Amino acid sequence: MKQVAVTAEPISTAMALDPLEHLGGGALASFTGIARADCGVVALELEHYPGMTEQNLNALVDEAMARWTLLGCVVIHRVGKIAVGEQVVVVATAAHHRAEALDACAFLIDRLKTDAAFWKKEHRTDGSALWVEAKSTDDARAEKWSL
Amino acid sequence: MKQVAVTAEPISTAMALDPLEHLGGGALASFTGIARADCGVVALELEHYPGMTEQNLNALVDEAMARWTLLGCVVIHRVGKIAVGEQVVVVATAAHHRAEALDACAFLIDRLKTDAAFWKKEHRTDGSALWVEAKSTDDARAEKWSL
Amino acid sequence: MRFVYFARVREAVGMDCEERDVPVTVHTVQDCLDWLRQCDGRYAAAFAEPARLRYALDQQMVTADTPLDGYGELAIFPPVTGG
Amino acid sequence: MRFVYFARVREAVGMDCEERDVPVTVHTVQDCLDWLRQCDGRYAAAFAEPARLRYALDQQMVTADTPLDGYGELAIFPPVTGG
Repeated sequence: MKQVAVTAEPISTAMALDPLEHLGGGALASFTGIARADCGVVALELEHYPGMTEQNLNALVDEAMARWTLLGCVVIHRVGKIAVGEQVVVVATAAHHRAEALDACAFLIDRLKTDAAFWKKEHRTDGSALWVEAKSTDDARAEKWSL
Repeated sequence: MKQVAVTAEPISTAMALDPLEHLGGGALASFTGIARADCGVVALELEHYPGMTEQNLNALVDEAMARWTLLGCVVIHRVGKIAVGEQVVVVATAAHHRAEALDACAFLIDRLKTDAAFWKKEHRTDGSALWVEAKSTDDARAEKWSL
Repeated sequence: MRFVYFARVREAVGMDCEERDVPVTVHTVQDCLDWLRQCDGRYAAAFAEPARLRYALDQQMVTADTPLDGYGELAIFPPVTGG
Repeated sequence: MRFVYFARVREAVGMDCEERDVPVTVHTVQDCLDWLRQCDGRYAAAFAEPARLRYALDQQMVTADTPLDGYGELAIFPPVTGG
């Protein structure tokens, strides 16, 4: 079971976990990214490349399912304006055993950060807005998963 | 924020994630253990050592909060008779950044398996019931977290 | 001393817990096990495989050579299998 | 050729996308960047730091030395920052 979605509507961890709960697996893992109020940030704006982004996410899910024995993977990413405290991304995995579910979940969010066509802008209390720069720590974490 | 609970009532991932969602962190991670229908298992029976079990879980949460910068940890473990498909344990963590939330979540479930006073019995379709033996793979995974 | 048993050990002993006066010759957890084994065949069966036993004194995990001094409750159980 | 721009590059160029006939002297992604830079100062500003640019041809990530042959859409954008 796999599901990938890019949506401008609010998302929730439950949207990713619910379809995985009754696949017969003994282990579910989830990761949820939330817009943080760093340094006066009041909202994020997420842009994506329609078509390519979904391909990127599907490729990541396929890679996870090839590397680990999984019963299911769900990746849901929100786009558009996202207020602080709202969810930006949810990743969830189901497996028979916990190692697979936990590792695949970490892999999916680490690699999504470097491999999927999304761009993030931070809107601040003073009215300014700045594109977020890619982080070398994200590259390092994604690199850990190379075979 | 920390919360540890041992309960005979049904549990859900949401019970662990909900109190962590609005702490201002950018990252939530969760792990959910579900009773699996392995080899004719129809239900699990979870026994615990009241008082000691809660101490074990609190000690694990304290260790996680000392090792990683976390905004919150929740561990909820069900006891008593648990039907196949129902949730046995839920662990959730909140942090500013994803590495902390993901690592602490994996640490908590790995160490819970070897350090918390729970015992699991499998009830099968043929009416038989067998205590589950401790697994050396669980010891190995818990060992990975020693400093 | 209060003795508490869990899981397979509880079922083999046939009870959750019991209060017993411990003889003066019994100093450690190991001495307790040896003494109980001689009291009744059920203990001998329950404690047959020491490699598959764990112990707690007043809810703290201990090894078999730990003295009982000052403790009120000895728990005997198999390795844990939660989660 | 259809050109699409995202994020900081889109804002600097001043549009999401455009259709342009590419001169016969333009063979690779790099040639495209050089040609566009000469067309208008907005492109020169948008493409000022090649280390902070990424490219996709028909939605597949490519390097700057990739030939355009057979592709219909070139996307130019900064390194991704989702999640």
